[in-house]
Amino acid sequence: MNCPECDATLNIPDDASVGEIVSCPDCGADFEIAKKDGSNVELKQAESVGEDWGE
Amino acid sequence: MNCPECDATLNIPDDASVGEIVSCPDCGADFEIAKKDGSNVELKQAESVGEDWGE
Amino acid sequence: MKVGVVGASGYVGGETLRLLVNHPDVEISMVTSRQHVGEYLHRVQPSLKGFTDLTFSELDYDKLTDKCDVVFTAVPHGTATEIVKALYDRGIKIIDLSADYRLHDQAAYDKWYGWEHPHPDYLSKSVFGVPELHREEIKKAQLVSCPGCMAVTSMLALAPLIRNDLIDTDHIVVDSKIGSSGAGSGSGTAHAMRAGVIRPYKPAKHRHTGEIEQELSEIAGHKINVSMSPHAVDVVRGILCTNHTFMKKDIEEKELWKLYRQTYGEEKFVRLIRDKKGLYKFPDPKFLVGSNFCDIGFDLDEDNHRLIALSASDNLMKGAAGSAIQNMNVMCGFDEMNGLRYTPLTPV
Amino acid sequence: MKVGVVGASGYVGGETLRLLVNHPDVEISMVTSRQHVGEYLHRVQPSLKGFTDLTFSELDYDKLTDKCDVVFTAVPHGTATEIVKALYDRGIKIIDLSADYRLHDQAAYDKWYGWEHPHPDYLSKSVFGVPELHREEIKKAQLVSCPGCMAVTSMLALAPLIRNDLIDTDHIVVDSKIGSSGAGSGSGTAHAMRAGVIRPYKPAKHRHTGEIEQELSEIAGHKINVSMSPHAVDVVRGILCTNHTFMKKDIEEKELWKLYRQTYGEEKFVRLIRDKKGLYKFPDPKFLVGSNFCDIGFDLDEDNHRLIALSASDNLMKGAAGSAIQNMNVMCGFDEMNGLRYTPLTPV
Amino acid sequence: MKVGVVGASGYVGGETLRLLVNHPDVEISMVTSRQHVGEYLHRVQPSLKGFTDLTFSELDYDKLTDKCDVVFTAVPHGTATEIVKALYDRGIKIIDLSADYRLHDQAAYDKWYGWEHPHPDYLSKSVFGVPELHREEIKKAQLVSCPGCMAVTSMLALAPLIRNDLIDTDHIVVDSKIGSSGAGSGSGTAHAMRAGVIRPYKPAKHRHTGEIEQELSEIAGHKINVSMSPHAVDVVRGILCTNHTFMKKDIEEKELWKLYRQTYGEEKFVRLIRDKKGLYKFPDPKFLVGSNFCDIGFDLDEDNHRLIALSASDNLMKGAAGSAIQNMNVMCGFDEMNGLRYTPLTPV
Amino acid sequence: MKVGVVGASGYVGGETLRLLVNHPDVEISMVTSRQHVGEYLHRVQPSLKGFTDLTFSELDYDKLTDKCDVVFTAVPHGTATEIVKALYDRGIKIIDLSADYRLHDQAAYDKWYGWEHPHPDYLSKSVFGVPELHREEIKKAQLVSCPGCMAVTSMLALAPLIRNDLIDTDHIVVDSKIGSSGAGSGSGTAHAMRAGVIRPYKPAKHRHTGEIEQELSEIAGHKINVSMSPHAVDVVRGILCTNHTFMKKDIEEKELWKLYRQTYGEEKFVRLIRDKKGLYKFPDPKFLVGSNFCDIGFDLDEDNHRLIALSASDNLMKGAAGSAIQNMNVMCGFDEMNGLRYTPLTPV
Ligand SMILES: NC(=O)c1ccc[n+]([C@@H]2O[C@H](COP(=O)([O-])OP(=O)(O)OC[C@H]3O[C@@H](n4cnc5c(N)ncnc54)[C@H](OP(=O)(O)O)[C@@H]3O)[C@@H](O)[C@H]2O)c1
Ligand SMILES: NC(=O)c1ccc[n+]([C@@H]2O[C@H](COP(=O)([O-])OP(=O)(O)OC[C@H]3O[C@@H](n4cnc5c(N)ncnc54)[C@H](OP(=O)(O)O)[C@@H]3O)[C@@H](O)[C@H]2O)c1
Ligand SMILES: NC(=O)c1ccc[n+]([C@@H]2O[C@H](COP(=O)([O-])OP(=O)(O)OC[C@H]3O[C@@H](n4cnc5c(N)ncnc54)[C@H](OP(=O)(O)O)[C@@H]3O)[C@@H](O)[C@H]2O)c1
Ligand SMILES: NC(=O)c1ccc[n+]([C@@H]2O[C@H](COP(=O)([O-])OP(=O)(O)OC[C@H]3O[C@@H](n4cnc5c(N)ncnc54)[C@H](OP(=O)(O)O)[C@@H]3O)[C@@H](O)[C@H]2O)c1
Ligand SMILES: [Zn+2]
Ligand SMILES: [Zn+2]
Repeated sequence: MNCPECDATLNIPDDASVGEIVSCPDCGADFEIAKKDGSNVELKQAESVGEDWGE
Repeated sequence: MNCPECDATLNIPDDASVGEIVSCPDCGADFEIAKKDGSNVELKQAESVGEDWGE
Repeated sequence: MKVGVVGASGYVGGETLRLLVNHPDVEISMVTSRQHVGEYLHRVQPSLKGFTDLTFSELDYDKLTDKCDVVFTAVPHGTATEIVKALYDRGIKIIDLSADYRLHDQAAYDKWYGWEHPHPDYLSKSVFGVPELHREEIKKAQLVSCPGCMAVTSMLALAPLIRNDLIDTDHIVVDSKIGSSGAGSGSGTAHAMRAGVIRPYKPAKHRHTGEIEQELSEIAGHKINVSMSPHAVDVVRGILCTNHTFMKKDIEEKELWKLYRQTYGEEKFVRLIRDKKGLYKFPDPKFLVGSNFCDIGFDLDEDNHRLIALSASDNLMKGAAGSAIQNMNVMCGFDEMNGLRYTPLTPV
Repeated sequence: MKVGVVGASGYVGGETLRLLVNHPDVEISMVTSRQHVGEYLHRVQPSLKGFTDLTFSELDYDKLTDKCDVVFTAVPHGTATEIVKALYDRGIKIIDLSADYRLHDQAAYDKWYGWEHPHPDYLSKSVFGVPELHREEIKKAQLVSCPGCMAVTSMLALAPLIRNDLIDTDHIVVDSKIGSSGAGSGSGTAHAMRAGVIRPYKPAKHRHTGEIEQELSEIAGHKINVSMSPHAVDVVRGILCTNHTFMKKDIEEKELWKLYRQTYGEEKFVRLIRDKKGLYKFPDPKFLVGSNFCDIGFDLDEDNHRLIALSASDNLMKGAAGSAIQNMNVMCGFDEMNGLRYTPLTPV
Repeated sequence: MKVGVVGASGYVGGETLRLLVNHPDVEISMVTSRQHVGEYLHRVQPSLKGFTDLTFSELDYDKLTDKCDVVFTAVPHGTATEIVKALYDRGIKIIDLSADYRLHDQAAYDKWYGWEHPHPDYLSKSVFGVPELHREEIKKAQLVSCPGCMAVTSMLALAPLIRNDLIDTDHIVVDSKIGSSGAGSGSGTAHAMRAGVIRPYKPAKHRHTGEIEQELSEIAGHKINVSMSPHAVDVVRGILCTNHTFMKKDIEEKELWKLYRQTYGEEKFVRLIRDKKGLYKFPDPKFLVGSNFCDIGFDLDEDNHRLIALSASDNLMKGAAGSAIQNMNVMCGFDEMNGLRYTPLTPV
Repeated sequence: MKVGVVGASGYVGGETLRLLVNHPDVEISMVTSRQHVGEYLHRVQPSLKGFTDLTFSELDYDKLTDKCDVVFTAVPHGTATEIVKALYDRGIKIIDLSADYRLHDQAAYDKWYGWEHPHPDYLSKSVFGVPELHREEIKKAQLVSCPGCMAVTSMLALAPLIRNDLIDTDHIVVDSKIGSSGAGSGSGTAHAMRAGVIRPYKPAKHRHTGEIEQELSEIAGHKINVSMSPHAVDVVRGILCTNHTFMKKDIEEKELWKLYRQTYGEEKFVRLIRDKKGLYKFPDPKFLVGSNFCDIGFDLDEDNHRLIALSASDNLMKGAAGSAIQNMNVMCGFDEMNGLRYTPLTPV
């Protein structure tokens, strides 16, 4: 399965379960496993924050 | 007399003579006094060099 | 005159105090912190050792109003929305260093800061604290909002170009470089991981964009967009803004000199730096650290019709506490240079 | 294989030697300097203490040709015009690190370097030494010209955008930041005056512009102009190029990932850095010092249709000696990574 | 051979990994962290981007023992007491980078670390990991304790003087200067407050004193006291120890050369630096960053019968991860230089 | 009052001018340089841009005497022997910043400076310019010699210990660390080779030893030897002296507090720094940059009967120009703090 953000190959362990977070090795987007049905996996986005400077 | 480059007021001493270099306080351009006739002064440009980096 | 500082344990609060202890017209009567109540100032602000015996107090609005004629607020944005309002309602003069009352337009605030401003009706009560642009308004203001450090540095370089309609307003690129004190004491990266960086930390959509756009749009009379990208570099203090612009029609250097001299010739805290010789040819914060200057210069790239307007400042001085004192001087009728007659520290 | 280094007392010569002493396929047989003839290498290149007992020789073309299969020339531009020609005429392989044979067009050379190239007919004999762009030509070349440090860093980020005609080529702003080793050992400012600078040193018309334009124009098939401004910052090694571009039509991040992966997926010395988490979100030389990487990333500023392509390198590695070794590996049929398997030194 | 790293998210763990990914004789099979389980290594150790696809695991002793032949432990002292014991009891080889098993004497541990060691009977199982002093024991050890970074740097300079009974052992002053990575990633001061310091942080009673005294006393055959004072200075990596000693009777420089040559002539990672010419006259970490060297030099102050023994190292290399790899090489019968053939990065 | 500066193009001359432009009691009437005659001051001293329109003059003794009441000489030692004499003979007040008239004893001068002083009879005319030690003499002096930067910093920490006969005078180790501005503008190493150093540059026999010994011996009433070793570290401004001493009999911290308070309680430019809490626990130049303070603290190492006296200063302020202004104030009857009321710049 590929990363919805950057299309990198996502490495989802076989024993991953719903609610678990998988992270993209390339772009760092975090996804929550929303549904899982055998090798059919559905992801939803999780949030992340940046640095905020110079104000 | 004003600087030909940046229009700042040039401070040319009364006793300056032909061949002398005057420098602009603001922009740093150097001028050689090309002619002088009383308070009538003619300037010509003198060269200057910069830094050269990252090659 | 009696002054107070809210958020006195931070970098900006500390710098404000550093200037206030030597200011001829004021006396510091109260400083606040949440974490250090009762502690001596110098434990948190080491440079003040020997200059004051003050201790930190809790933030008590009534005491502040009672003890102070003017209050500086130097707390994170978001936090300042309430504090400034509470003080404003008590009728006291406020100089806010956060971003909370810089933008006049609620929608802009909500866009850039990512939440709804709780007191949008107070946005219009605040004057944008750049005396070089709004001196007369500041004189009469009860609330002055000091500008963002990169914002003021950039806008002072761009203002004359916009005012005279010299540049293409679709391609204004503001490439900023800033030191580590710009991050505040609350969020600094550890030295080992921060030293030696040249780090683009928010290449698009940085919050200061909103202020620069507000001020330049007001000058232009129409909406101006700015393409800003800030970078963290390995200094503690200092900002350089490289403002890349494209000329509508080609201009000569001499005209640029004239333009900037006209605009800033009388200003005490703007210097024009564009020298063919010597150590200081273009603006560089190295040569103004510790002072309240914004240094401005320029260069021309005729091949590309590009005009590079360069500007530098000390982010804790003109970029924060220096502007705050300058605003206080204007608001209170003091000599605008009082407490700010600092020659830059060079070399440092 | 036997190699020589001309200009071995400089920073680039020193870095080339640092890599060569550990390279599995070569032996260093001769190194030259004018000022240090007879002196042990480590007196001038302290890091080589314990790695070699070589001493500096005079520059003698016959001896060099005799003793070496490949010669690296790491002398100031201008100077290299003669040295490279002399070696070329003797039939030896040359990897030149100066700017003298980078531009193919004599007029361009004369414009950017301010004098007439004495051997313009040799310009076409040289291959521009960026394997990511010219690998096949380099394999067959007798003379390879390593790119300028800021030039290669910038062009690797821009090339895919130009090749796919994605950006407005009238407004390409390359804002570069570079460390002090970029100035060479011959012309460095003293520490006290160089530390802490954020100094724009040639806001318009910097010489690297010529190379970037040459390479991008070749890719585009028509003349491309670039608006470049370099800045000195307080690191010793490292370059960041912030390449501000404006999109012809809006692109999504995912397409950018695809584009850069297609271009550089197989390249050993290009890494894509655009992370939402962790310490390393955008390219920053901090995290590649000592390695031969050019790290590339990007961000989108939809408000302004701006695409910021970011690229970083170590100016003495990918920006100079690392590229030189990589070129040697390609020219001589060695594994392209040999002598270059360095993990960046972090933190440093 | 398969290796694991416990505490792989820290500076020392990261440096160990940086060396391991390029080590010819090993494969990394497991790395642990508490805070980053499941995360890719490069998110926390940016320099490893492109070198490994490993993710962090939980610390599970059985899995570690199962997957690894050797385990490096790079966690804070105190913490390592249990981890090392648990691994030791499972019969695996351990290279500990903490201070927990450096001292052989329980009373000394309790004094310097301020609490009771929970497993004092294991103290004697550990070999002090300085191959230059204990190579034969390390070859046979199951548990090796790498030395403190300032301790190893100082003791290598002092050992020959003590062994030959040349100095007054009541007045050994070790004045150390160290960079910010020495504090670890867990406790670093923010850049703005750490940059530019020359900070004495523990003028008396620093913990490394204990190790230096242990090793020198063993060499002397009687109890030696050391007067150590460490200082934080503005580099990321690097240590200089200025070891001020007073001679029992005056010695000549020539004899010192002889003494140090005899002691370290065969050592691959000790260089003698005492040059009358050139850039590198006395040890300075500047010129060894990124390498596993301990550079040693000396000077004589006849007026005061003072012999100044100078020593420098990279605290993350010879001071930590480099020593760890060197110890592994010795323990496992690899070439002692494998994975450590790094020329210093200069200038950086 | 009218003042002149000889050697106004150097770091110390520049710093003196930086202080003079804001000093309430003086007017600068003449500044000299050999290389920059006719040039505007700000071309060489960038921080003065906007503060003065002065240009450099040639060194003409008659003009100087004519135009100035006091002259500061800030030229290399050796050079100052003649200049100071020439001015002295014309009856003018001189504040010399070089080392030429610091030592009262000709033999000492010849030993430490390696040549014969041409005007040894003038050595006794000069007062050693440390008001904390010689205020009354300075008031009456025509010629004051400002102390060496490391010397004054060290001796202020040691003086009370010597005066009270508390320490073993055979083992006084002064380990100094200093920034790059200490080398002057004439001899600075290029940034790339100077950044990141921890460099012992004269482990034995440094010239400042002579002055420290002179002053401490005078206090002690007998000859005192000092073991001094200076180190270059990566800051621009700042000195830390770690003065390691061994107590004759053990002293308590409380007594040390008392001793230092008695000595410096009334001094405006000495602060005692020895805090158990907060950011500033021991002297560190980081926290006094830009000010005229010498900060002093201490720690006890009972195991070794060692008393570590720590002292810090800004080498261009208390270490040079600040002391010079303080001396002028004392000589001329101005308030001793005039022109020196600078709060340290923190963080910087
Ligand atoms: N740094 C710059 O260059 C710069 C430039 C221009 C403007 N500014 C703005 O100035 C303000 C202060 O910045 P800084 O750099 O000084 O940051 P800082 O060092 O983090 O200081 C923030 C101060 O605010 C206090 N504070 C934090 N949260 C608070 C809360 N919820 N209620 C009350 N007080 C709170 C903290 O003190 P306690 O935790 O002790 O209460 C701290 O002293 C910010 O709005 C910043 O955006 C900064
Ligand atoms: N520094 C960088 O990041 C970088 C990056 C890419 C490319 N480059 C290019 O690489 C070349 C070397 O740069 P660098 O930084 O190493 O400069 P450098 O440190 O100044 O070294 C230049 C070397 O050339 C020798 N040299 C100078 N003039 C010479 C002459 N007329 N004839 C023969 N030898 C001469 C000098 O040695 P002696 O005086 O001992 O003879 C010196 O060792 C330059 O062309 C530079 O543009 C530099
Ligand atoms: N820095 C140096 O120059 C140096 C030199 C020689 C020796 N050392 C020694 O090496 C060790 C590591 O130092 P460092 O500089 O790498 O420190 P660091 O950067 O703070 O790393 C410590 C690591 O230990 C882990 N850790 C912390 N508490 C733990 C616990 N209770 N249980 C398990 N893991 C824990 C942390 O990872 P998580 O939080 O992710 O679990 C972290 O990765 C220390 O003992 C230090 O004294 C350091
Ligand atoms: N840097 C410090 O921290 C420090 C501290 C205490 C004392 N000092 C002492 O202060 C003095 C100045 O030091 P500095 O650091 O300012 O050095 P610097 O930056 O090298 O300045 C020396 C100045 O002296 C002038 N000069 C050099 N040779 C001369 C000569 N033969 N005749 C007349 N003028 C000459 C130079 O100007 P032109 O070449 O333009 O004539 C230059 O401006 C030295 O004696 C130094 O030891 C320095
Ligand atoms: Zn992804
Ligand atoms: Zn002009």
